[in-house]
Amino acid sequence: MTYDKNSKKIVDIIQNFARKHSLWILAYGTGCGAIEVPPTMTSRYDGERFGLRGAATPRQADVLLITGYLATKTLKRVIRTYEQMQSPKYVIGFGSCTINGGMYWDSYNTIKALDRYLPVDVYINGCMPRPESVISGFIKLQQLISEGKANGAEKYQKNLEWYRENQKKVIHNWKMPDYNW
Amino acid sequence: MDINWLKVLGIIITPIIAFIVGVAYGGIVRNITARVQNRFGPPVVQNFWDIIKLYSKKTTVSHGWMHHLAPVFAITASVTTLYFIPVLRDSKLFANLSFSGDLIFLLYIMVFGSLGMALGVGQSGNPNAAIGVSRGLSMMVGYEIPFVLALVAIMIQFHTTSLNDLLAVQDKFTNWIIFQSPIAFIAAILAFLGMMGYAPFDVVIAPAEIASGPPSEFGGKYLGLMQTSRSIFTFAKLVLFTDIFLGGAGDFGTLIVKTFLLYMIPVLTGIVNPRFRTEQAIRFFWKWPTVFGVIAILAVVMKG
Amino acid sequence: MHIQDCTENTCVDQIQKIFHTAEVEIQRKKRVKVKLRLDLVPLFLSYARDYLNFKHLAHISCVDWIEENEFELIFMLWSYEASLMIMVKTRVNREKPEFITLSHLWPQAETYEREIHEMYGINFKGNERLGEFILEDWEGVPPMRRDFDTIKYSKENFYQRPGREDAQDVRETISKHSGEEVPDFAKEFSIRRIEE
Amino acid sequence: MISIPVLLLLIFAAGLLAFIAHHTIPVLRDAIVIIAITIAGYIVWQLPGQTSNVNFSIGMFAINWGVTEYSQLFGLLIAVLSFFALIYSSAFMANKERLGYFYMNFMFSIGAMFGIVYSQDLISLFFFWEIMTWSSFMLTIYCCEEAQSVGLKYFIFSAIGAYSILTAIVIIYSGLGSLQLANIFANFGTMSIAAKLAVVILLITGFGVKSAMMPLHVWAPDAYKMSPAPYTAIFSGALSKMGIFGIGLVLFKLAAGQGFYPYVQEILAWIGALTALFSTFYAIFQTDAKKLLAYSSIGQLGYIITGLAIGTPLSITAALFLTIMHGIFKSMLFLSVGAVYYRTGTTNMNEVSGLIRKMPYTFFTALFGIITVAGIPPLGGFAGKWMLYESLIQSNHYFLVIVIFFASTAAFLYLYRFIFSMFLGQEEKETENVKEAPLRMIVPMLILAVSTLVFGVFPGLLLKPISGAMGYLGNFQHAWETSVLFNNWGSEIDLNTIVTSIGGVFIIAWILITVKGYRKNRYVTTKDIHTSGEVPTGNENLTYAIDFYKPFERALGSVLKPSVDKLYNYTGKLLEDSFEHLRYVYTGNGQTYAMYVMGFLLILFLFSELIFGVAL
Repeated sequence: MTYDKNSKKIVDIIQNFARKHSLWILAYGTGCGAIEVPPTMTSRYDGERFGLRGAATPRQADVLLITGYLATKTLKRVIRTYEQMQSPKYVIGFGSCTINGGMYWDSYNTIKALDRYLPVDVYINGCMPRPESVISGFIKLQQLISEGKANGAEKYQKNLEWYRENQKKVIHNWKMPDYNW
Repeated sequence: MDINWLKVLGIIITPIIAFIVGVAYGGIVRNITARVQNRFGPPVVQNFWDIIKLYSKKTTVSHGWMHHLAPVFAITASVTTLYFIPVLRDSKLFANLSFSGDLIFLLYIMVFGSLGMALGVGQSGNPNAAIGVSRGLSMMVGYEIPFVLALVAIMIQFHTTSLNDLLAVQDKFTNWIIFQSPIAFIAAILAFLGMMGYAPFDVVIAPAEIASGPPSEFGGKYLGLMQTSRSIFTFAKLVLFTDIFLGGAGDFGTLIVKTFLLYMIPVLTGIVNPRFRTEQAIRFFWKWPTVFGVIAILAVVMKG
Repeated sequence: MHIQDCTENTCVDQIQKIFHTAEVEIQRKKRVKVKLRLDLVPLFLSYARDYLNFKHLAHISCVDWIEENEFELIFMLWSYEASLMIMVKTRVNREKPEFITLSHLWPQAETYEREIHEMYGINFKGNERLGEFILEDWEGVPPMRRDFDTIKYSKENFYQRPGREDAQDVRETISKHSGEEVPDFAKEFSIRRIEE
Repeated sequence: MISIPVLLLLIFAAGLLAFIAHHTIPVLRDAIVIIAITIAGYIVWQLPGQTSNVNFSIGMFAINWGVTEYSQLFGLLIAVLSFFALIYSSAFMANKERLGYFYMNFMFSIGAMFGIVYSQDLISLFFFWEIMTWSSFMLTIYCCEEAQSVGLKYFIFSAIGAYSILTAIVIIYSGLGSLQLANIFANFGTMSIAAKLAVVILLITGFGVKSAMMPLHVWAPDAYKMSPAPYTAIFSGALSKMGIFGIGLVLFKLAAGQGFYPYVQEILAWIGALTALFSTFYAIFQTDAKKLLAYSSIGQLGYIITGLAIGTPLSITAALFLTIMHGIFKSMLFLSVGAVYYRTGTTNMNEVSGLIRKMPYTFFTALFGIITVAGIPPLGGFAGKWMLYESLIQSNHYFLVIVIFFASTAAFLYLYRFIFSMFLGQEEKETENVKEAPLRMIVPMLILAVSTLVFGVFPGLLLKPISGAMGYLGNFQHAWETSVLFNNWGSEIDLNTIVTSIGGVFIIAWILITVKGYRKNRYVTTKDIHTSGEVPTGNENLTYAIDFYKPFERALGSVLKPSVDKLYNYTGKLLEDSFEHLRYVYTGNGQTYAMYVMGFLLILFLFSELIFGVAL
C-alpha cells in the first residue's frame, strides 16, 4: 500500500516524498479562476518553490486544478480529462463556485458541487482565492499526500457507480469511453 | 577470455554519473531561469523528485508496442552515445568503449534516439505529437548541416575522425581546438543551440501550442525514462563538445566546470529569447552557422 | 442614389425620407435609434449597409417582452466613416418567432443568429447552421426566455449544497446589518425567495 | 558441369513454360518459375568454379560468356532477390490476370540481367540489355491503361540509353576491331582521345539511364509506381544495379588511367551527389509511397555513383557494399508497400494509416528497411554510409561530403513520413478489417529484413566478395575484417562492440520498462488521446498526414523549391513535346520495338564493311 503513512518500506517513503514534492498541474482554466494561476506561478508568488509545475497534457499531470464554475458542457470534458490522467492523481476545486455554486447558485447551466462528480482532494475557498490561498491549498494537498489521505483516485474507482450516476444526471447524452482502471 | 573489469565497472557507473550530473544540471538550470525571472526557483534536487515521481506513477497508458519501446530507443541512443565518448582524458575507468574512428558513428547514433522516439510518438496517434515530430525532424536537417561542416573542418584539419586523436592533439591549453579553429567552434556552438532544444529553438515541444508535442501521450514511467534519457543525453552532448573543442577533462572537477560553462550558452540564450518558427529556425541554421562552417573548411583547405 | 456618410441629423432625415413608418430618434451623440416594422428590417439593413455606409454589423441582440407577447430584435450597425452607431429595433411575435437570416449581408450574422436561436428559440429562416451551439443536449424551453424558471430548473437538476440559506440575497443581509433600504424590484424578488 | 548457357536457357525456358502453363495448366505456373529460379540460384552459386569461358559465334558475332568476381557479385544479388520476389509474387499476383505474360517477362528480365553480368563481349551485353529493357517495359505497362504513357516515357529514356551504348560500341569496334571485353579493356588506351572520351560519356549516359542518374531519372518514379510490387523490388533492387555494373566497368576498366579520368570522376561524383540531394527533396514531398521510395531509390543510387566515381579503394568498397544493401533494403521496402497495397488497395500515404497493429510483420520489415536506408547502426546501411563518408573526407571531397550528408539527413524526413503515415498514426475506420499479408509474402520480407541485421553486424560477409570484385576492377585493396571496418587514416570501427552495447542497453531498458508495473499498463486505442477533453467520434479524422513537412517546405521555399520546380516543369514540358514527335516512331507496341532493334542489328550486320571497314 503506497499511501500508507506508516509503511516501513523505504521505497514507499521515497515515493511519497517525491509525489509530495513534484506536483504537475493541469490547470483546467474554466471560469474566472484561471487568471489567478499565472500570478501564482510567476515571480511574485513563485509556485515553483514547492515543486509545482504546469503540465501540458493529462497524461503527464498529477493535479487537476478546476479554476471556477463548471458548465455541464465543460464538466463532460473535465471528467474525460480526469480519467485520462494517470494515478495517483489529485483534484483541487478552486473558488466558491466549485464548492456550492458561488454566484452561479441559480444558474441553469453550472454544477453546484464538484465533489459529486469528481473526487476532490482539496477545496480552496474564495471568490476568487488570492495566490496566497492557492499556495496554501497546494501545501494542504502536500500534507494530505504525506499523510496518505489524498486518495481521491482510489475513492473514484471504488465508488465509480455513484459518481457515474451523478454525472449522468447532469450530462444527458452520455457518450463516453469506459473507465476501467 | 580475459575481461577488463575496470572497463565493465566504467560501463556500469558512467550512465549513473551522467544521470546524476544531467539531472542536477536540469535543477540548476531551473534555478537560474527562476533567478533571471526574479523568482526564487525550485530546490536544486527538484528534477530528481520529478523523475522519481514519474517512475512511481501507478498507472500508465500505452498505445502499442512501438509506443512502449519509444523511450527505450531514446535511452539506448543516449547511453550508447555516452559509451562511445571518452568522459575523462586518459582515464582507464571512463574510457568506455570509445575506440578510434567514431565521430561519424556518433553523428549517426545520436539520431537513433530521435528516430526511435519519433516512431513511438507516431503510434500514439496524437496529431499534436505528429506535428512535433514533423517540426523536430525538419529542425534536425537544419542544425545537422553546420554541425557536420564544423566536424568536417576539424577532421580534415587534424587528419582524424577519432575523438581520442582529437584529445591527444589538445595536450595543452593553447592547443585546444576552440583556439585552433575558432570559426568551426562558432558554427558548432550555433548548431549546439538547436541540438539542446532550448529557446529560440524549442518549437518542437512548444507546450502552449501543441501540448508539449512529441511526449504529449507519454506519462508515468515512459515520461520518466524519457527524462532520464534526456538528462543523460544532455550530459553526453556536453562531454562530446568538451572533448572536441575544450580539450576534454582530466578529472571530474574540470569536467564539471567546462560542461557547465558550455551548458550555460544554450540555457542563457534560451532564457532571454522568444521562439522561432520552424522555418525561421531552419533558415537561421542554413544562414550564418553554415557560412561559418564553410569558412572553417575553406580556412583549413587554404592553410593546406 | 449614391453612398453617403451621414452625421446624426442627416442620417435621421435620410432614413425618414425613405422609410416613412420608421421611428427615428437620436439617442445620444453618435447613436441613432430606429424602430421599424419587422418586414421592413431586411430592406432597411441592406439600405443602411449599401447606401449609408454602415459596413459593420456589430451585434444582434434580443429582449423578451413577455408582457407584450413579443421578442425584440436589436441590430447594431456601425459606420467607420461617420463613427456612428445605428440601432435597429423590431418586434417579433412570441408565439411563432421567425425572421430571415442576414448571413448573406454579413457572414458574422450567422453566429449571432445561432446564439439567439439557442437562447430564445427564434427561427432564422435560411440559416443552415441553427443547430447546437453553446449548450449541449439542451431540451425544453430556451433558457433565456423569461418564462423559463432558472431557479426551479437548477433545483431540479443540480444538487444544491445545503448551508447557504442564510445568505441567499446579499441585499437583504446588508439591509439587516446597516439599515440600507432594499429597492422595490428587489423586494419582490426576495419575497419570492422566502416563499420558496 | 553446369554453366552459363544452361543458366540462361533455364531461365528463358522457364519464362516460356510459365507462359504456356498459364494457358494450359495454371497450377504449374508458379512452381515452374520458383523451381527454375532455385536451380538458377544454385548454378550461380557454383559458377566461380568454372574457369573457362563459353565461346561460340552466331553469324559474325563472336559470343563470349564468362564469370568474373565482379559479375559474380551482381549475379548473386540478382539470384537472391529474384528468388524472394518470385515467392512473394506467387501470393501477391495470385488473382491477377495475364499472369503468363507477367511471369514470362519477369523471367526474361531476370535472364537478361544474368546475361548482362556474365557477358564478356559487347554484342551479347547489348543484346541482353535490350531484352531487359523490353521485358521491364512490358511489366511497366502491365497494370493498366494509365501506364501506357509512363511506359512510353520509360522506353524513350531506355532508347536514349540503348542508342548511346550502341554508338559507343560502334566507336569501339571501329577503333579496336574487337568487341571482346578483355581485348577492349587491354587496348582501350590506344584509341584517340576524342574517341575515348566519347565512348566513356556515351556509355555512362547509357548505363546512367538504368541507374536513374539525374537528369536521366525522369522515367523512374512513374515506372516504379506503375509496375507490380514484386517486380518493382527487382526493378529498383536489381535492374537499376545493371547501370551501376556498367558504370563500374566503364570507370575502372576503360576510363581509369586516361588523361580525362579525374575530370570524369569529379563530374560524375557531383552528379551523384546532386542526384542524391534533389531526389531526397522530391521524395519528401511525395504522397504516393511507391513514388517516395522511387525517389529514395534514385537518391541511394546517387550515393553509389558518387562512391564509384571517387575511385579510392574505400569508396569503391562503400559503393559496392551500398549496391548490395540497396538491393536488399529497397526490395524489402517495395515488398512491404506491396503488402499494404495487397490488403488496402492503395499506396497513397494520405489514405492509409495506423496499420501497425494489423500488419505487424510488414511494419517490422518496413522499420528495418527505413533504419537501413537511414544508415543508423546497427543495421547494414551504417557500414556503407560510414565507409562512404570516410572515403569522401579522406579523398579531400569536403563539400561533396556535406552535400551527401545533407541528403542523408534529409532522408530521415521522408523515411519517417513513409512509415508514419502508412503504419503509425490514427487507426481509421477504412482499414478496420485489414489483415496481415499471407505467409508467402511475409517470409521473404522477413528474411531480407533479418539479413540487413546480419550484414550490419558482419559486413565482412559482403566485403569478401566485394574485395574480390575490386581485385577484378583494378587491383584495389582495402583491409577489412568480419565485423571491423577501417578507414584510410588508421581509424577503425568495431561493429561487434557497437551492436553489443546498443543491444545490451536496449534489452536492459526494455526489461526495466516492461517489468515495472506491467499489469497496470493499459493498452488503449489511438482514439484515446489527449484532445482537450473532447471525445473523438469514430468518424473524426485525427490523422496528421497531409502536408506533413509544410514547415520544411516553407524553409526551402524561397531558396530552392521554386527554381527546382520550374526547372523540373520546364524539362517535363520539353520532354512531353519531344514525346509528341517520337510517338510516331514508338508506337507503344513491343513488337514494333523488337523490329526496330532487329532491323538496326541487321543494318549493322549487312553494312558493317561499309561502316567499320571490317566485316563482322
